Amino acid sequence: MPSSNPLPLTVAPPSHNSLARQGWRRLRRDRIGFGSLCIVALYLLLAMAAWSGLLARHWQDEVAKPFAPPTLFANLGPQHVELNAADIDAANQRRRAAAGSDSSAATGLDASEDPLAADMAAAQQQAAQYHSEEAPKADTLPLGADQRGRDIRQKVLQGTATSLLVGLSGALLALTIGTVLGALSGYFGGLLDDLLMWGYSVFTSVPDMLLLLAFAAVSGRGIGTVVVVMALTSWTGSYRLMRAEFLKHKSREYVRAADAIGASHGRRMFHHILPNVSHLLLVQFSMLTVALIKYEAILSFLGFGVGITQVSLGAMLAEAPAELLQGYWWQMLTVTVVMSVLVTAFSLLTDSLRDALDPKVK
Amino acid sequence: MLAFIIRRVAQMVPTLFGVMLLLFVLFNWVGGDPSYILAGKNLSPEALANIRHQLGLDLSLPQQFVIFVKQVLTLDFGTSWSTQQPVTSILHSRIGPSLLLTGSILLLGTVLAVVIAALVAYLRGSLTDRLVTLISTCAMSVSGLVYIIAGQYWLAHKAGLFPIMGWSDRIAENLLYYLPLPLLLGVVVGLAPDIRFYRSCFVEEMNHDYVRTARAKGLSEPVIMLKHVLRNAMIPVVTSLMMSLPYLMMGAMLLETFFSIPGMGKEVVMAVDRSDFPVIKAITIYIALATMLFNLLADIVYKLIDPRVELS
Amino acid sequence: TLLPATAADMNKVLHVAMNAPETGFDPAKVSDLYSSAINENIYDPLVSYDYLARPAKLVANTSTLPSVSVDGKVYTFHIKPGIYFADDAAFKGKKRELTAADYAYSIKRHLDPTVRSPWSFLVDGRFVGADELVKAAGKGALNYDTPVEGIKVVDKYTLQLTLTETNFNFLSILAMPAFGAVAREVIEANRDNTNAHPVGTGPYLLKEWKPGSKIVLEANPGYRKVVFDSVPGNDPVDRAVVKALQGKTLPRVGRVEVAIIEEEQPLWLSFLNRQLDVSGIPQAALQDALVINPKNPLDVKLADKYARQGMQLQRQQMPEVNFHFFNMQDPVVGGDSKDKIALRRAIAMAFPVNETIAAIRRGQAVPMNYIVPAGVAGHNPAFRGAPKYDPAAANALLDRFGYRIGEDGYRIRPDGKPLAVELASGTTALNKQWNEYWQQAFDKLKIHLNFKLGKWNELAKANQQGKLQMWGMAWGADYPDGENFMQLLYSKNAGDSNAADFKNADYDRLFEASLKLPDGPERNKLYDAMNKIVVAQQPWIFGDIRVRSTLAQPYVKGLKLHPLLNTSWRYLDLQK
Amino acid sequence: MKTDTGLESDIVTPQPPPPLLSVRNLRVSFHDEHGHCVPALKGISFDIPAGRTVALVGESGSGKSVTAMAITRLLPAHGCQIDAGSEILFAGRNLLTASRRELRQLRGADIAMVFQDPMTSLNPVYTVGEQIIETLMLHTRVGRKAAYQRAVALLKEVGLPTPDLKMSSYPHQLSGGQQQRVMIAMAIACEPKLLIADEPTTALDVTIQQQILQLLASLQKKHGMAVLFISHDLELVGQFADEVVVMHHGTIREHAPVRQIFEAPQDVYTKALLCCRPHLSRRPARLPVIKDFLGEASYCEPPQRQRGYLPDDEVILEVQNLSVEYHSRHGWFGKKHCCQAVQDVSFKLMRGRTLGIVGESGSGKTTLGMTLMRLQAASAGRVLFAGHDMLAMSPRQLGDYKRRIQIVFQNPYASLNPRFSVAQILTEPMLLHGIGRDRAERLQLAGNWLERVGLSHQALGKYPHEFSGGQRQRIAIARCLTMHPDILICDESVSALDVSVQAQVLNLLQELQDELGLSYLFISHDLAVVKHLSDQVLVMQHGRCVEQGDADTLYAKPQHPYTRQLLEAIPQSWPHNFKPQVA
Ligand SMILES: Nc1ncnc2c1ncn2[C@@H]1O[C@H](COP(=O)(O)OP(=O)(O)OP(=O)(O)O)[C@@H](O)[C@H]1O
Ligand SMILES: Nc1ncnc2c1ncn2[C@@H]1O[C@H](COP(=O)(O)OP(=O)(O)OP(=O)(O)O)[C@@H](O)[C@H]1O
Ligand SMILES: [Mg+2]
Ligand SMILES: [Mg+2]
Repeated sequence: MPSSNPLPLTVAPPSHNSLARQGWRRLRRDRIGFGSLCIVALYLLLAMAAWSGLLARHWQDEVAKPFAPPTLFANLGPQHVELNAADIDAANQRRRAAAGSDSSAATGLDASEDPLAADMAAAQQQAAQYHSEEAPKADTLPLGADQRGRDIRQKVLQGTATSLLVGLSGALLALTIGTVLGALSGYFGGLLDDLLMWGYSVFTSVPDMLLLLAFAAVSGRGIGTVVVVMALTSWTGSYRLMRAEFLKHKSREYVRAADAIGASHGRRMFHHILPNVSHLLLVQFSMLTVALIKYEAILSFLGFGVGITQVSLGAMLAEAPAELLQGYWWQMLTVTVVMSVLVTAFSLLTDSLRDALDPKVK
Repeated sequence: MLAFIIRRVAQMVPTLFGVMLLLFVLFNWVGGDPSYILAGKNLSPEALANIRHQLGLDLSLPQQFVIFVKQVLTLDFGTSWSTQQPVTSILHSRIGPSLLLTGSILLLGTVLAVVIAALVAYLRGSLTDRLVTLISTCAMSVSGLVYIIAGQYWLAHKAGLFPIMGWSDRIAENLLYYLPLPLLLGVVVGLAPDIRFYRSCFVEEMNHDYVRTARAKGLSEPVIMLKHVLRNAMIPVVTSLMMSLPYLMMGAMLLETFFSIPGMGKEVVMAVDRSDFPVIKAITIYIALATMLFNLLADIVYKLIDPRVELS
Repeated sequence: TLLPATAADMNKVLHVAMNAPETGFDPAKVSDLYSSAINENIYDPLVSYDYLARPAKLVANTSTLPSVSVDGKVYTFHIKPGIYFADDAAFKGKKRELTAADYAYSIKRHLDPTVRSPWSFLVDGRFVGADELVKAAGKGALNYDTPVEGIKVVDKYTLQLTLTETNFNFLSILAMPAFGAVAREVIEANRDNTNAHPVGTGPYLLKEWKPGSKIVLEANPGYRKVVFDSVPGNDPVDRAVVKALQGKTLPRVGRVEVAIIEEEQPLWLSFLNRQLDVSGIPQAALQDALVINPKNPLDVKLADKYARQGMQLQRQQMPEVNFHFFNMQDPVVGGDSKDKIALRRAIAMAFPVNETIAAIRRGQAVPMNYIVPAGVAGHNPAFRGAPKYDPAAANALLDRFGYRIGEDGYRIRPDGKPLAVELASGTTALNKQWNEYWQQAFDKLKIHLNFKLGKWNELAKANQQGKLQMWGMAWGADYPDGENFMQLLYSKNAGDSNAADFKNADYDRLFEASLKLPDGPERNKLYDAMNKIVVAQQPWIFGDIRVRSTLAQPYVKGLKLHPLLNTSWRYLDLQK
Repeated sequence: MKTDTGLESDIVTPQPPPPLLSVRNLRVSFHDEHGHCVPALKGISFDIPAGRTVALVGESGSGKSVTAMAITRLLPAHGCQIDAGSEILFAGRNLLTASRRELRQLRGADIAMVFQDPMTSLNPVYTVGEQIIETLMLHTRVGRKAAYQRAVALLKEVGLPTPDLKMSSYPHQLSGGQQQRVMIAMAIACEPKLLIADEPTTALDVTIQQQILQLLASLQKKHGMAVLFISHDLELVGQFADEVVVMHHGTIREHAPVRQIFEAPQDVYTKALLCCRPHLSRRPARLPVIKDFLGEASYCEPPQRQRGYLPDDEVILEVQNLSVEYHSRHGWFGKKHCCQAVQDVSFKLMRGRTLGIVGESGSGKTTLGMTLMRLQAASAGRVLFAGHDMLAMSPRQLGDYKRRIQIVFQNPYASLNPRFSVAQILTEPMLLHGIGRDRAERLQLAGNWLERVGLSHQALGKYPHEFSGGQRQRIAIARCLTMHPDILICDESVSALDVSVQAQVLNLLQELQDELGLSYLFISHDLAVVKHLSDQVLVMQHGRCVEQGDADTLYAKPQHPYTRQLLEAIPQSWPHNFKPQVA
């Protein structure tokens, strides 16, 4: 039998029929899964637009009256008269006038008593350059406004972007921690495994609530903290999963085969085994993302949310109890709908991914 | 079996030690200084120093840790720093409501979820199945917070079906009067994901060969489902149940807050808020112990369900 | 006995709520409002306030009003005989009469290092000879049996207190729930959990306590006969109270159930569903409950739907001030050079107090303009301490002092270093609302603002270590005297109640002078001068003073809000 | 269906018994993921007369199991379609149109089935007794007590020792053979008229295989039931069946009494099946494969090959007193377990020769192989590779030796990383050992090796799951070859393969040895295969080497009783095997 082949090899692209490819094809065929993927992708696109400032950059602008209702349901609001600063000021002036005091002075100090008197007077003169025209405020907005008259449309866009960012990066971090530790633990076993298992059981035994409060206390507030807190309290699930998987795979024949051809431990762990558990990781990732998006809502409610220059779905939801009590239902409804669609799509996508990537199901 | 239990209990010691270490580090690092709370309006350095002395906070860290170890060994955590109540009696009064609330949520939720999941798994592929799955998926995508807020607002206030909040000392009154709404909400929050998960467990079991064997014997579908599939599917169910126990605390905390239920979740938050270390210590240690015991229990339950499990 | 000795109807249960957890019921150990509210009903201070009189008026309680020596230093109290403590195991089945020694003991407990009373600052160094006693105790327990000149039990019913210096507020201090009488036997028998074991002579006793969740009080069957006796003013509420209570024995209601409800929604809904009888209106419900005149927000009516049910609305401006302070020792925001004052002033000018009153307080607050709030002796309604809201001028002012706008669009310090201010804050949803306004104010000034969020005690610690730059505070009157407020900026209280670390020699001098004067025009003049210093130096940004709205169900009788008493439970009656 | 051959008249069956089951024109098709219809059965017809055994043989995927499932109506509900024109008549009743209720009454009572894989077919959480009692109580309306007694009797009947104890055992507590017996006991519990046994012996050891077949035969005699016996092993069938149906790609190639199949097979495919398997009696230089028969030219057997070590052979690997222990401990406080997997084994392997290792399951064969690869630590002994002790080498020194000794694992699919393309699989070892200058060259080499093992280089871009078992095995071999090893350890390399594929792989191994001078350590439990390929054979039992010697000598005159026992268990029911005619 001739063993040499003088013809140049035409090697087909290696990925032409990989499992990922197959998974993708299966996913394409799964109508619900593909639909969910489109929705998730759309959300991601919007989020990306919001991160990059293409969309909803001015979400903090107060473009409408406080609690301006949604345009279509303007009559379904509680119809409270909203107060404003000018009226409050006027009322106070009147009250003081009635009390017989003079209200003309800027501070109630004589010029002689104020070290800044001259500067204050001069500043009044120079203030003109800083006066800005207030844009007229809208009475209604398509999705209504929040307490400060911010457009809920913009806010929810920005909020979705933040929540997605938090969810995705939190999941990524948790998964990374869980995977690395789980891989080490499951692959090497022995003392290292004992040690990591010990850490794991300690972590799972301490109530989440406490870890959460503790971590939040050290690391200040903001997106970074939320992500870290969430990752630190939710890596355990991935750890367990990955440990079991690596334990299972390390004695599989293909890993032994890799050993036989002289592959190092690291290569076996991350080059050989990791791709084989990657479908689980993907599923775990999307599950974690969903969980963390919901978790963020609870964190925000407990006061561990993002900072005030940021907004997340959870932060919006945290405003819901007070608003609902006053009859302002639109923010809560918007957030609930936006979040449900996202989470539902994500969960359905997870289901489909699970099926599509499972090598057993063909 | 007994040897197994003894061994597992022995293994708890290092874990418990780890929990203590973690807790101790956490508290001393981020726990906040309780003396500032106890000092009230009087923040003079002498007053603060005095309080720290009274609490034993001026001892060295190793000394404090030794005291902690002693407390854990005797399970006597002294008195709360903020309320001066014996910690034991605080926990005593908190544990009942917590157990009643989370226990009933767990029980009802699990039973409902298993029954519904088994049903839809049996009907898999049908319209009912797809509908239930879709509804569960949508339902689980709504934040638990929304359920609680909206449930209290509409069901209790607007519809007047339940009391707004409250708790009594009589179990019967709680069960019949105060518990139903928080229970309902708690179950609703947890039900949807459970149904989805359990359904997939059932469906997976139903693809196994032994189901085919059962059919070949001529068994009817309900018998196959209830006798053969259910027991096998219970294994992941038990795992998820045991795994969900610690998480329940967080969920229950919101319920406790909104329905004024004097449970553990609220106590933790309050204790952390007040840097009340004895209470934090006690609760954490008890929860850690409970978690470990539940894990042990889970293993024993596995053994009962699945004879293949080796208790080792 | 089969029949309760009290007039209280044991079948009447008053349901009320508090919106934060209490800590305990040892008057020498707790300082929070919520515990004090309960203690007020369990213990009897020597003197107390009249229910209806406004401004608040001290009246005899367990003792007669004291006779005071000419120099204002020696107070002699005559305890009324025949007042008994509620039964307790520590009394071994005997009736235990209230005596002068009990008050002496109760006051000394605030000095005891082992008790670590949060109120010790009110008594420290105040009584002749007490300092030596405290010193002798060191870190250990106080020897209560050592006679102290300043706290003298003259006879069974006579207590003589001798002050080291004249103090015109001393009687108001003694009216605080913290100075209610406890029995030594009880305290000693329950040394480890005095907080959980309150035994007093007051109208109620603690029946049940679930910390942070539920407190049940029951009428004290051994309570002395107290017949309602208060003179109505012009207020129609007064007349209604008198009509309901005149000649009746107090307390009226046999059982008070206090729920701790921290969330606004359950609190308000419970009230609406009549699970609560009396409740403050939570902020979120203000607009639902009240019809607020937008042109004059303090002019409110009860919303029709509730008025029709016969609910009663009562309102009262709180004896409190809400303000933000600067850390006066901070290198960026502190100091008394002009540019530093300008920075503080500009920040104060940029903060929209009126807007927050409109949006957050729903109009139910007035701007703060004087360190002493209305309703407290020494207040000057004519003084205008808050600079006018004028962010444009504030910007111009900053320009004038060299806070230039740098390349990134934010201001830098005159010396060219970057400028960023850190504001400490809590983490609640309400804190967040406030912070949004702060952000807005700083954005308008083009100054970087960072928030330092944390638990109260962490921030307090940081502040004491001088690590904070700005923080918001509220101070409620412990007693209705301006001194309680003016001391907040006294340099000797720096690091303690003087959270701003404000140290101004002129202010100190004036404050010390004011201590020697009773309330009156002369002292007011000093207060005005001190306020002017504060306005000029701007260690504080004046915030607002809340107007509290309380609702009661139609069947609740006898309710009138009191500025200093925390509760009016003993006066309430339910006529369902 | 009777085929009209001369042999037919030999059998004295004046009145053929009426068919109990007749399958008529059965067409079954599956929907693949694209929604296309893939036919699995293309219209097959056969009868099973009452009291007789019909065997269904054919290579893997030929549709045997589908036929069985179609008869019991246990085909999956989704994605499977039975043609409307098909008929399965059981005692005159068409099963394909029977209601669920009727089916339930038939299943277990009249038609019983023994499934291919007993471990997954028994419910793991119920005791064996419970599962048998369940069937009994369902169909025979006896009380629990009576059912229990009957179940014990059944277990005894199928030859389980201590049936009382076994009643309360769980499936996992039984060995594979015992589980299979339980399945059989369950199947015959209600004395069915038809027993369908789907590959009841594939997963089992030769010795147990024999026991099960004898059991089935005796049971059939006793209960007089008809049996549909499914297998891919013609020889096995020869021992047991009355008639044989040979299937290929969903069609029936031949249906004849067993004797005719063996003595005068008509169909080329049948002939091929009979020839592909190595035989103890012959050792052709190259085994015939099915293609040889299906092609135009008729097959002629190549000359026989001589085996055995020659005195001047060079020793390439010498193992001296090798022992391996497994230590295991459960948890931190658990007890230590020690398992002597290999004890004191010594042998020599010559260059260009094959050493076969046989022994029952668990005798330590795999462990031995792993230890030689240093995939498993030895507890004692020496492994001299070209004179150097491999066990004493540091990992650095080992590097090159590791390349020179390679292993082909038992399960070809499991040993190939499913996420790697063939190109990756083949180039990785070269990358690790610095063979080839760059990727292009390595790909070129990989392509060459693929062609060498009989695959086209198009396969480089594909993934393991896209290949058949035999092809995967070739890829695994190619991977080893890329490293130019001197020694190849083949651990049960052909056990999982179809007879025809098995022949292909064995041929390949032989060719490679001839060409490259490889030395093989050939591990298998299949004695015929070992004999075919080995020069020397080593017999292992309980981790010890019980006998060692030249292949022919050892097979002809086994010394150790264990070796004898092994050799006796080989199915030899049809001693006058069909021999391909020499053209
Ligand atoms: N559930 C199924 N879905 C799709 N195709 C199937 C299914 N079951 C069997 N097939 C196809 O039907 C054909 C026949 O399969 P069958 O299981 O009957 O083979 P077999 O002869 O029993 O093989 P083996 O010896 O491996 O058991 C195969 O091509 C297989 O791919
Ligand atoms: N990782 C392990 N830990 C502990 N014991 C093991 C391990 N692997 C194998 N054994 C034990 O070592 C002995 C030999 O096992 P080995 O796999 O070498 O047998 P084998 O002859 O290859 O069997 P088979 O024919 O079933 O493949 C068996 O008793 C087995 O139980
Ligand atoms: Mg088959
Ligand atoms: Mg093996």
